[in-house]
Amino acid sequence: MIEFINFYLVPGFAIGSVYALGAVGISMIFGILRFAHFAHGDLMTVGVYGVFAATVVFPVNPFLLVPVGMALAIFAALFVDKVFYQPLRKLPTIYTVISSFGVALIFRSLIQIIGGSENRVFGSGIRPPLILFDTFRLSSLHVQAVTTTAVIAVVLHIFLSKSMTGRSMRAVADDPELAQISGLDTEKVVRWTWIIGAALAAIAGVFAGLDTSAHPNLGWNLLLPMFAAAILGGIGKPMGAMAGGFIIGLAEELSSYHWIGESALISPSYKTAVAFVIMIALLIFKPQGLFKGRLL
Amino acid sequence: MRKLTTMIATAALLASTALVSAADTKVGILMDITGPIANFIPPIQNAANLAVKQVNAQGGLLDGSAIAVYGDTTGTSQGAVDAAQKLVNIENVPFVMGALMSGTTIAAAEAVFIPAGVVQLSPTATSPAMTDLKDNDLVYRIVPSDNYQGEILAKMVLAEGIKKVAVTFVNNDYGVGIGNTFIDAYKAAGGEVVAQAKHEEKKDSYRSELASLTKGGAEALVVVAYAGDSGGKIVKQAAEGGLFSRFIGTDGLRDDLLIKNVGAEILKTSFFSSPTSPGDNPAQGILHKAFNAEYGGGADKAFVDQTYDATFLTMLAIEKVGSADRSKMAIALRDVATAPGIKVGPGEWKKAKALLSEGKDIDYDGAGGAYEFDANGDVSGFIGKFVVDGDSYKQTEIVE
Amino acid sequence: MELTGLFFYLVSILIAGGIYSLLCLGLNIQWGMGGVFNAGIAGFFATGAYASAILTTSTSAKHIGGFDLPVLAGLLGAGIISGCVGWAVAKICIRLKSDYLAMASIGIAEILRLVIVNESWLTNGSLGLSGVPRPFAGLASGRTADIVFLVFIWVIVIAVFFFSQRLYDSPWGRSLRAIRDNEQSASAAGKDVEKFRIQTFAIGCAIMGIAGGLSAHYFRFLSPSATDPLLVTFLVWVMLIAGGSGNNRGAIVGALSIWFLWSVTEIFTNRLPPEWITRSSFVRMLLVGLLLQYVLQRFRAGIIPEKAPKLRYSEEE
Amino acid sequence: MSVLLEVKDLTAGYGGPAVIEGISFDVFTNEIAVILGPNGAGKSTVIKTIFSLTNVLGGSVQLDGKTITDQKTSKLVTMGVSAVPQSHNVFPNLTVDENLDIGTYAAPPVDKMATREIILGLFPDLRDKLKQPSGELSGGQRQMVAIGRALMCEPTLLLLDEPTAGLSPAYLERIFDLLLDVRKTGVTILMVEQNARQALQIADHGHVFVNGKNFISGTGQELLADENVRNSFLGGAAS
Repeated sequence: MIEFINFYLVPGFAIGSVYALGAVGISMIFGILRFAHFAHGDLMTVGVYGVFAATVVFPVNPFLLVPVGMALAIFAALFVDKVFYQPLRKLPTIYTVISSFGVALIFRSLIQIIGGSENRVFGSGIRPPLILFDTFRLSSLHVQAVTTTAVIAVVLHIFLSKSMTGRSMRAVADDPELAQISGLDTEKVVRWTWIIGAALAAIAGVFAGLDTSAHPNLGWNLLLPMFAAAILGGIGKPMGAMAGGFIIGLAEELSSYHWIGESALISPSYKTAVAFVIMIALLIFKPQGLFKGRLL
Repeated sequence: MRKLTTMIATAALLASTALVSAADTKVGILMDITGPIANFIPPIQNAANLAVKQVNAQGGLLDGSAIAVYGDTTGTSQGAVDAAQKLVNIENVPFVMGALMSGTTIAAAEAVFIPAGVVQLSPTATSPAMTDLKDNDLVYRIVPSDNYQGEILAKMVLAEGIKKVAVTFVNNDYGVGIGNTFIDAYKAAGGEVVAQAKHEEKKDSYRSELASLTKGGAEALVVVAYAGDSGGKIVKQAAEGGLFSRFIGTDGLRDDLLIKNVGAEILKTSFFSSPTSPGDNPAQGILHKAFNAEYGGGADKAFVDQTYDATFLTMLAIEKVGSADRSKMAIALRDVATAPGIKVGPGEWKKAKALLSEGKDIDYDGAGGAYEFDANGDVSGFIGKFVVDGDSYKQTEIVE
Repeated sequence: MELTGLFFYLVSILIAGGIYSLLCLGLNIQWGMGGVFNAGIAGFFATGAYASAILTTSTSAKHIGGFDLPVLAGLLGAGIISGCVGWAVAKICIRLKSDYLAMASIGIAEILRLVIVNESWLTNGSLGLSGVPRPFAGLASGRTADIVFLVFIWVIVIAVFFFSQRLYDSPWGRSLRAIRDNEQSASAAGKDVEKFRIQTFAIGCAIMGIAGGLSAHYFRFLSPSATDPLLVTFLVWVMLIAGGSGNNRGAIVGALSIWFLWSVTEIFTNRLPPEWITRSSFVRMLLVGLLLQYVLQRFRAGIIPEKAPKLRYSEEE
Repeated sequence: MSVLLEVKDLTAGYGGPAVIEGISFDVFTNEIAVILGPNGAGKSTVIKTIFSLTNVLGGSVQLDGKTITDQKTSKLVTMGVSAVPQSHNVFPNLTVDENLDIGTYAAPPVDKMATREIILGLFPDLRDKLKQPSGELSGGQRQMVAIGRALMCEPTLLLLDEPTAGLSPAYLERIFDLLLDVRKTGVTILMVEQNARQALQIADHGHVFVNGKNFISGTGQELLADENVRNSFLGGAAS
């Protein structure tokens, strides 16, 4: 049981919080701009490298420099939206999807040209775990990741349900045509979508980078499970995406627990497949996602 | 746009003619620069560049300079074939150093280099499948096949008195090759593998794999993976979780990055196997000193030695032939790499060039070994045992 | 740069271009004719590659098969197996709306990749299959063998092209386009929309499988690193969009021109000054990314747009 | 009576051929005007064109003497024009209260709470559903939410596209009664309707279009009495 909590449940929540923060952006972009944003993982990487560049200039705790990464990611997102995505907005979504794939290549190659492609570690040495009641071994980073994600979830929820911008965003995600007819400022909504999506992606990227190491493929490698999380939560439902992220994270980790007998239920090599099987099953049986997202 | 394209094209071609004068010789270097192993590439590329730089500083290649021409496989067979075609047909290189991954190396060899009759020397491809290629004596490598390191590692572990281990290996040609050989050899020699798990690259958490590996009370964890990817994460997460205290790794894990990542303290009792050179080989020290002087560190990264040596050997072979004649490269490579002959080592281009011009036979013994090719173009090599010493590694023993 | 070198480079571009042309033709049946959004191209490509390789290699102790069949039988098997996988996938997923279908197909491609990497009894896992034969290997040796293979590939491409043309103009193709352009009215007109879409998906996947098989025979060696799954999917989409979706000629032209651009960029980035040598590959990726944006913004209708008038429906009332 | 909206020689479409050609009519201040016609006559297109949702190919629309043909939809909302589309007219995942709130964003009313009270007074059914997602409401209630949302910005002109489509006869009557109440608050209403007879009974003016062209215009009573209109659109003789 202790083993289950320490090595399956808690890591599941930790990786889940990375997926959750990344999936929020994917879900909102999918809901509001109506395309699968393939550059979202690389947007995470952009944020991580922003933080990394800042730590070189100001050698303080990387957590204090996360705003730098967020700012860089937001700038990058708004820039590519303006230059690459906006001209394609009236065309079928496949154009924007392909364009975002190209943007992913652009982000990654720029990071590699400027930052080099080596692994970079934020801090040396292992972080001794927090030991509670002599049994629970928690990595302090995981605790930080999960609590930060929880706080963000609450703030995001308040923003989306109470503020004018938040409500407008949900309205556009619900029905873009009606939002236009209602005279909502869709461009402003689009802007905020990018700002929130990119900022959260940067935070997610930093957690992933701190947990292991930062490298140019960091975000790209996380992209597919984040998509699965966004779909699971229902398109255009940021809170659903959060839940979806945790579900995918937990499913990946828990699927290899020895539920029956001695050996892993599903070989850990198939972790990623578990996420997709869940996603596909959900798409077939409950296409709006768990939280009634919009049907495209 | 058309105008622009034409202009760029013309400018590029002009630039190329400006760079390569008639006397210069292109050296083909095929690497998996972008793609899945991009994060390992920079020091490896530096190693190749260092060799070219030293050659040019010490008299150049043939009658001019050596020019490194890179092909990027993008880490895929398809990209490897495309890049190889360009090296062979557009750049017209006489000899190709590379590629790094076994998959890309074999695909490029099968589809391009063997049909075109170009010699290929891989510094790192360890797949046993390369031994059996019908390659017309064109495909070489300077690392021992996976089978070899796996067997030696098994001996090493038993010699330490470790009778029960858990094994995890990365699910690619490198990990599976060494991992499976190790398990077979270890069991055959009386060791007990209490748990084993193949793992996927690029994941962020390996804690669940680790939890299952702890079952059975292994004395140590054998990790066949790269420090820059899953290997480093596994050691770190195992140490953080207090699951294992002793780690045994291969050359992929024996990387300064690992020490930087988890700290030397954790690795006190750990040891690593890595291809090395026989006896007290000063060549490695010389190379590492030159490398660190040039690039400010990183000489200890995986495959730096082998890549430098392969690039150096490539140029020695070209120098030996005396022209860019592709058909003579294979024999020349065997000549300059294998005994007998006057010994030359890393950085000794001037000496080698002088000897070759006098028609003397030379024998390059590199930082990573002596490189005596067998009939298949493989080397047997030596495997060294390394332990952590400060923020670097120290070789304590050599197993043949 | 000598002329024979240039010639053989051209041959290699046309071989790879031919493989991509097949993928594009397959995708064109799915998307251009049927409006089915398949984002798992790589999965079906890999399935076909492994099917053909396993069927045609000689027996091995390390994995299943080694059936030592002739290459044509291998390719046929690749088409059938990929087609069947496609059919099964379509049977489950075809009801999904376009973007969800895309996501599901990405997921399925990823699952197929994991199966290939992990099930070593079937595929020899990450160590790969070596000794995959080329067709008509006895006819020529060395580099000239590539010319034989080039002809072989293009015979298949042209055959598939005529097949697609026939399909496009057949009653089946017309119904398909009607469904693509307006699903509701087509289903109101009594077409079994779902059945049509499943058929399209399966036929497209079969063609992609043949393309995969051809690539295995070209490389002569097949390992999970044969292609980057997302990259190949993405490239094929770019090719089809650039060439003009809905048009078979456009699919081929798009495949050849985009592959050509993709390949030659490296020749230019290799001419960068020496300080850039370690970064030239990334400069190339950057260039490819930017070039793509240019194609999307300037050639959005495709180099050769669909000629047949679309079966328009009034958007009003 | 002064003219609020003047449509002159309006030709428009969706990028392809023109759907309406040379349409002209006037809407007077504080009246209910209804647009009638057979399927495919371009009725909805007229409404959409006034609201700048189509491509205008010729002619003009003037609101209070100002040309609005080239204004953006969002600008029109601030100029006092509100619209309710035929279907998908509420944000299903937003609560009723949030839906009403959305109506105020583009053109904030002077006193939001007071306007909300007036609207809830008009549609008392909505009062105890305020916290419910509007996607869970019945068709008639959704229509009320939609009209309520459109009224939240205190428009002078309300455009309705078939507000009674798909509603039960009982609800249809209620909606029409509500529209009369809405007019009492000083709003001018222009609507498209299929239920021609009932619509003409409450309408001040009716405009009939056929094949995208003007066919006949007149007061509600005139049209109800017109033989041509009766035969074509009202299902024969008046009962």
